[in-house]
Amino acid sequence: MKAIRILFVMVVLSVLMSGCSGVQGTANDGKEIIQVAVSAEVNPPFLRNDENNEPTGYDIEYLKAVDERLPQYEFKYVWGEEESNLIGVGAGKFDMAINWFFSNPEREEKFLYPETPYGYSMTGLIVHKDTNNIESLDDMTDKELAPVSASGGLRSILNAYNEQNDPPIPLTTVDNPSNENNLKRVESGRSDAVFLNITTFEAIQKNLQLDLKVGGIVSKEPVYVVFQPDHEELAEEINHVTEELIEDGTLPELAEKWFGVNFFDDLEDISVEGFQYE
Amino acid sequence: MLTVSNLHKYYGDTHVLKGIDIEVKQGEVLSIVGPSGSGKTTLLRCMNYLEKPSSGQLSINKVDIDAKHVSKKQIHTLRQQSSMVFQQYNLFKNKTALENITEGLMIAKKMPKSEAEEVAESFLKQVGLSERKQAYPNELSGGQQQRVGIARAMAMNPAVLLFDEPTSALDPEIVGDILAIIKDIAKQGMTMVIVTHEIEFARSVSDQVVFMDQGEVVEKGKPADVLVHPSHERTKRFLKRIHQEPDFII
Amino acid sequence: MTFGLSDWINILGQVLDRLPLTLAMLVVSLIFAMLIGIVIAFIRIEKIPVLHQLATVYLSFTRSTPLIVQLFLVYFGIPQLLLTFGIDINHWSRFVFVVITFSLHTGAYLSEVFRSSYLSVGKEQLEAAYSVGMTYPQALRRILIPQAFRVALPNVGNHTIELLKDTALAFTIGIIDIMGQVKLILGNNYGVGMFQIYVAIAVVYWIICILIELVILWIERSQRKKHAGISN
Amino acid sequence: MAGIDLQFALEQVPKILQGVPYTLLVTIVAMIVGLVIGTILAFFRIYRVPVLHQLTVLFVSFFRGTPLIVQLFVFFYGLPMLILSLNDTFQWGLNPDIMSPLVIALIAYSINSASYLTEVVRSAIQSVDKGQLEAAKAVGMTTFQGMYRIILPQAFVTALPNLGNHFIMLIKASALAFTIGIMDVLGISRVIANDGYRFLETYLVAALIYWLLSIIFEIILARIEKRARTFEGRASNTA
Repeated sequence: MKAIRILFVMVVLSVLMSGCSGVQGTANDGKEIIQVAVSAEVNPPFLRNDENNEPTGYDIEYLKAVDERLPQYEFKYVWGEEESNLIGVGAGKFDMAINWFFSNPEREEKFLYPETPYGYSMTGLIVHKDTNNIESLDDMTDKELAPVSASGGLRSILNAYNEQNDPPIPLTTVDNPSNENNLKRVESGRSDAVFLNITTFEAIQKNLQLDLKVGGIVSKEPVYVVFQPDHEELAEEINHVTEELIEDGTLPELAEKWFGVNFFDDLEDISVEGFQYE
Repeated sequence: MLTVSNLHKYYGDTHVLKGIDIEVKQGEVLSIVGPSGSGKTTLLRCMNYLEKPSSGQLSINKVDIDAKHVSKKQIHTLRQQSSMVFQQYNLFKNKTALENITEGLMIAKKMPKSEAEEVAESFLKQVGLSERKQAYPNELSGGQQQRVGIARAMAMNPAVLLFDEPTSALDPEIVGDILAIIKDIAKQGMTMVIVTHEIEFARSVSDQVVFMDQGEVVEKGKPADVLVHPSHERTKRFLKRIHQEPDFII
Repeated sequence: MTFGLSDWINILGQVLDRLPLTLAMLVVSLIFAMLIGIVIAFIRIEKIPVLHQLATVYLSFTRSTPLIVQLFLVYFGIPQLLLTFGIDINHWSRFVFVVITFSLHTGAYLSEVFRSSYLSVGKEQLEAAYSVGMTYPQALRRILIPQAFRVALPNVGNHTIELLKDTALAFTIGIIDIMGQVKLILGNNYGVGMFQIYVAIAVVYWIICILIELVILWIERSQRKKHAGISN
Repeated sequence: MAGIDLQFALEQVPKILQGVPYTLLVTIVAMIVGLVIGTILAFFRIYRVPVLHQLTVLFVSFFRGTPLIVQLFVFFYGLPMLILSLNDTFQWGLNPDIMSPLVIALIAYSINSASYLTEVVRSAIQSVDKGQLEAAKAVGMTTFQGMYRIILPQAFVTALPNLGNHFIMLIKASALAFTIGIMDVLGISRVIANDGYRFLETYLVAALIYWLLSIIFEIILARIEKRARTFEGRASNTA
């Protein structure tokens, strides 16, 4: 009798565990499917969702251009929050992830980065119109910086700065800080500066017209796609295509379209002072 | 009709039934009396296999069971030979008075619903509760609940009816009514085993009385012998105490 | 930036478009959670060796660790574990993974609800069922479960509401439920109007929760008469 | 499982443990303040105080029916907005940042916790036999004295298992405090993880710490419950 009970439990469990059949790793036309994790913390113009909740933006148009030139692959886009996506790439659930990922030595240890960045992100300190004494992170050690997220590229720059410099910048951490709220804090004098991507600031500024300006550019970060460590071939192929896309003007055109500036050409024009990664 | 032979029951190390032998003939009424803790309720519950005897043989209506090796099916068949009236009534709380009776008829006896209801109504009538048949247990008084309990047990048409102190949870003024109903059933020739504290009732209703103490049958025989002229010292002490009790209460 | 009425209607429309998905997660997870709850309660009541100990560890872990950790373990951990046995479930729909996580989580709580409500019915009811000749399965179906159901109902309602709120976590792995849609809208707005939008989504959850409470109340009322005595 | 760097995980344990005081602070404050508010609200409901009774029902329903994370955000962004608008209306000069994220978290958790505890306290008080209060009055106590000296101590024992469950729930729920910047166990885990994208390792460490905390408190609660129940034990022995 007990055996029957245990059997019953096993059957129920196995029914639970099975559920639905798996999707094949290859599509019908023989193309290999590449699972691309797309960050659900959207940040236009790099990434946003369209009215059907499909991802779009510079990131996606770049990947679509890559996909066109690699007929052996078919990219499939999967939403997920950034932390979850990175765990997923590490665990082998996704082949790659995109979300303007910055590079640093610790991360390169865990993930595979291609050589060529697919774009750049300028980070800067946004200050009140009348503030003239904040130009770099060094000016922030005795000032109040608006809350920053615990994860993401901006946080990494700040963490690295604080590790290498004394005194450190005092940080307040918030999950998904509201950019609007942060900028209004600076406008009303509750904080001295916001550490933000310049493109994000400019897009918000178009809507809100706050009494703010860019106090100083902190860094110009190359942004990358990250791969599972054992996907060297895929990374190599995509790296190659990315170079082509930059050379033949496809990516500069996209940058112009989404950002209004070709950050590939203008690289030398932008003063890259202040803190930088080794 | 019903025989118990050499029945033992242990709770862990405690020996609560020490080799009980009892025989009840067709149509006979057996009362079991004794001080509380003597094991009489346990013995009754063993007859219905609500308690599992540790060893011994049980036989009701030609269904024989040896406690040492017994299957679930045997237990089920044995249970169907008897029906129990509980001290705390134990009506199904989610069923009406009528449903409490039809439930066993439909489920265990596979009787069609209409027929079961007919049977149930006739038994409810017998215990004088026809007008409350749609009431749920919580809407009935203790006496009314016990009447349903008796009707439910009788409706199963068992070979033996078992009563477990059927009046000890009732208000004194109700006790007489319930005892009268039980007496009525006895007159119809039903085989019954009754565990009771009501000595006077046991004397008048029984064909046979068993006096138990400390897990043993001390004395058994005709009510007039056991309850009026007991031969054993323990029985005498018990009866004396019972008769004195009213002085204490008042 | 302030929103006009049409903006609000537009935002609400987008969010409500995702409501069926939230409700689907809720209902499917709840059904499986009940099955798990019944099985685990059974194992614990019957004290089935080995499974009983496993169930205790499972209950302790599920009830003491944050749900997000459990979601990650199911979404990333289990597929990797199975991969070592050569079973690839990585391509299953994410919906399946959240349903597994939520079912296991809520199932742990429900098993305790079921166990205690079963035990609350009392041995006497089972004995009464035996005495009228029923078998255990018959007693279970006709007498014990209907009574336990009534005792369990309010707690099942509470856990359903907790589950509803937990479904908001599904967006972590990219399922765009009502909460996810809110986050996407905010992302596209650069966080503009965060406070107002969060108040609005709170009201949406609140309304669903009140509807759940009404359903529970309705079931309770329809059962009340039969069972009023159980509380005595 | 492949891909998990156990050594890294182990190295992070001391760092992540530094979040335990914050986790406990949020949990314990929310428990105590929530219990005080919950008891007051429970009396509004038991005595059906007009207006306050209905408001309590509304309060409980809202805070139990909406996700905690939404409540945290509403408090985090809403309280400064409230102060700013008060400043505008009354020409006050209050500092909208007077409340640190920690204070806001404590307020939000206490109020959320109160909504759950209102029901726990109410049902516990109502489970105490009515005759107990009548007996207290019969020996000359006022209603308040009877409540305080007789009813509440008995209700506390009835409520203990639910209070314990709620406490364990709060330990886990406190992990969300991170969303508004509290460096609790989960918060520290995420910050550490970010530099090398090692979320799985730190989350596992965090999960084990939460589990351990819960087990410790379950043991403590079992002891308290055993002690609180002594009067029941003696009562049944003498019966």
